[in-house]
Amino acid sequence: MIYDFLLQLTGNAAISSLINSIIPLTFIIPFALFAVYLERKVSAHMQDRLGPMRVGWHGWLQSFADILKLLQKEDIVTADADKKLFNFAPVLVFAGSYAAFAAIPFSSAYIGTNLDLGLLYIVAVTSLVVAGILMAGWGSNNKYSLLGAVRSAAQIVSYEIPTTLVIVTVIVMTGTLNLHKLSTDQTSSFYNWLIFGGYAAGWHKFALIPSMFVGFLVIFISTLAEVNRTPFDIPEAESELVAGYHTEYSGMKFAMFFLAEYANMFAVSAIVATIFFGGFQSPFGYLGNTLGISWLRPIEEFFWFASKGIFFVFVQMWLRWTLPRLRVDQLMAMCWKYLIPIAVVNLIIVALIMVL
Amino acid sequence: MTTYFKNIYTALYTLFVGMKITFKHLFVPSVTIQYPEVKLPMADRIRNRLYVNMDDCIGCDQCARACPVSCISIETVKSMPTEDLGKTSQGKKKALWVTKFDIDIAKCCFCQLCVFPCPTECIYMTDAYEFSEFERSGLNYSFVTLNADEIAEKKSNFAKMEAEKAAAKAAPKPPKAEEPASKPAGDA
Amino acid sequence: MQEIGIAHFLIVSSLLFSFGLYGVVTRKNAIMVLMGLELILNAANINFITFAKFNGNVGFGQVAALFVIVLAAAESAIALAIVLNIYKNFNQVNVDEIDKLRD
Amino acid sequence: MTYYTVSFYLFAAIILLSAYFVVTTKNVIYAAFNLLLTFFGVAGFYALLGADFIAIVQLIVYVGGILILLLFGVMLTNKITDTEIKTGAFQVLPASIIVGMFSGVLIASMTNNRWIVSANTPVAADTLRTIGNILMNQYILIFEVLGVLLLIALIGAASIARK
Repeated sequence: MIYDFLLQLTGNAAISSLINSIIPLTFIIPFALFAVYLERKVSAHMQDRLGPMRVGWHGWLQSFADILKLLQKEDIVTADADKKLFNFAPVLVFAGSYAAFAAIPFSSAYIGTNLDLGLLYIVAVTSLVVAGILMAGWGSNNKYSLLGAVRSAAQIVSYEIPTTLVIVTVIVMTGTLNLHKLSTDQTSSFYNWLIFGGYAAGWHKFALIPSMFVGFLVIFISTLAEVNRTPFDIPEAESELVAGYHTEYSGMKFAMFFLAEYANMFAVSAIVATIFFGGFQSPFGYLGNTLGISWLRPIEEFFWFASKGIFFVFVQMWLRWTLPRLRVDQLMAMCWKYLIPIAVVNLIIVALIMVL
Repeated sequence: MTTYFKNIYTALYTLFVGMKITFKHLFVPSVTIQYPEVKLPMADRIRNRLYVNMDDCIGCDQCARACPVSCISIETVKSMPTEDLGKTSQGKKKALWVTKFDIDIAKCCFCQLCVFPCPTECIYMTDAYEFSEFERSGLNYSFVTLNADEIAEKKSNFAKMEAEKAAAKAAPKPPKAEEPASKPAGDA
Repeated sequence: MQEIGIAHFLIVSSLLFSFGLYGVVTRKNAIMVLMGLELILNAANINFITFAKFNGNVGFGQVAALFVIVLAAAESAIALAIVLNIYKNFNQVNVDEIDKLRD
Repeated sequence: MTYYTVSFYLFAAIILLSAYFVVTTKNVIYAAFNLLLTFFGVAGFYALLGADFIAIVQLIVYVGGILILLLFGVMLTNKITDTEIKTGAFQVLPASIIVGMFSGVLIASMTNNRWIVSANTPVAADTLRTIGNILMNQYILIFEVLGVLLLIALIGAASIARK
């Protein structure tokens, strides 16, 4: 664990905690820059376009150019806005999504805090995002912002239920909520991942595989809705609401929302990857183990974790260019009539299999 | 109940079909043209910037008269009888010095009406479409081949010639000039 | 500065309870009254958990707190539904002005 | 001064200041968002008291559920043409006198009482397991009744709001 190493190095718990808590930020910002680039490229190529090509080779510096542009932009606060709420909302939204990173195990050597209730903790702190979005929508004093915020809040609160139900399914299976333990348990090879029935031996493993696939689909769909991505992007539906709750924001405050959105995208992808796809575990052995270099293994684990996360981020982008936006009633029907019953039935089936 | 499961099946099936299609398109070569480096070939009949081949222009002013937005302005000066202006590529004799041939492309409506009346086919539309300028005056193209000194010379030549002609006209019959003046007096 | 003991938590919870009570008594807006109620429930919950910890019997107090949270959730859902209905009928939610039995 | 002490005073300050603003501010929206801070501080208290599961449930239920409900309530029961939603207060003076006296009594009784504090205050290693065992053994009936209650509340709220 890096925290212990830092404690040894600095000898001060406060300083090492501080450094430890900054580490995810050094991941999120480059990731957001990369994800913005990836999003543009993926969307461009899926539409037979090229995307940004001017800044740098194949436009790879485009995100930096965007950041420069956003930094220079005027910080506009609309005259009738509720200034306190308007200025505080992006901070709250980003704080909510950043706090989730505290419990995400990036590698066996780094996890912000090894919480026993890591999974539930992430579900809990991401609810701060809802309050932040409502704050932004209300503070902007704009009809579109408020409508977007209310839609977003309704959507996130509804879709938390199937997410939590699938998490409960995982608790029933593994008996732990600790994300680090969850990852270390799915060790050695890909057939130990929970999506392939977990690390239990015997017929349980094979009986669990269909349930796990269902659980994976449910949690992936509901987390997609929680981060307001297409096809569940009615909170920021461009053709209806201008841009939803961040219509009135400009400059760095808009960048905060953007950063929070991409951080959230990675956070939910990381949760899905950690629960069902072995977290930081390699699908096959480690090069470090083979070569006998002990420090190589955490780096490899980080690589696997990041690539799994980015793969799911890619799938989210892929879905964005595949599916049209849902209507509000379809969205709620999807949650209450399909995902929740399926998740409940799935939970009961998993519980029965585990008891038998 | 059957519709319920059918819905789920359709949703998943169509989702995967759609995802397959979009994934295929990820590898379809893109149709984007990298514009300043790569340019699309223009059609032959494209109407873009006007060009005047001054070697062929006889200064007949027909294009300027045909132009509906008066973007062409031509000034000509008669040549001295001694001068030889050469011939156009079609064998027509030139008789006028073109001292001004300006096309204000900012006014141009690209109707191509100036092209048809030209007897020597010296004015035509080209396929050059990148002619943005920082100032509007930059869009006023001048096609005159003569420089300012030459124009001044031609003008003075012409003026001299006119003066000579006038002098020649005036010299032999000076009383004739007074005739009109005296006529009304006579009538009265 | 003495070590943080049971009294510290209890004082904070008492003050929180008083604030909640003050809110419930003085506010006109029904939703603000609900907020005061939430403060009171939270104060009670702090007490439960404090006693649970300092009594050495962690589980029972926490379970009681859990029940309180569940009840609070149910209560606020119902109360807000009622408030919405009141708003629909009276076009306002001030508790002191809703004094008609029938409209 | 340990980190525990610092955290305690920090969370206590958050709770009390924000609770004070909740009950005194005129703007309903500000009250609601101060309530968010109060819930957050209370969750911090739970964490300090070794009740990590309750702290997380506090965040999920209060911040993610009740607060959102309250905000929806505020936004649906006001004309959304003005960000400043004012609300009055009445009987401020008698209420503050009585509540002040009451809180004095409460604090006096809280501090002067000699609570039976068990000598060793063990923090349960696995609170979730402990709570689960208690819920499923001693309090199973209450647990079930609560589930039914929640269901009734859900149906009731939906039917009342729909009318």
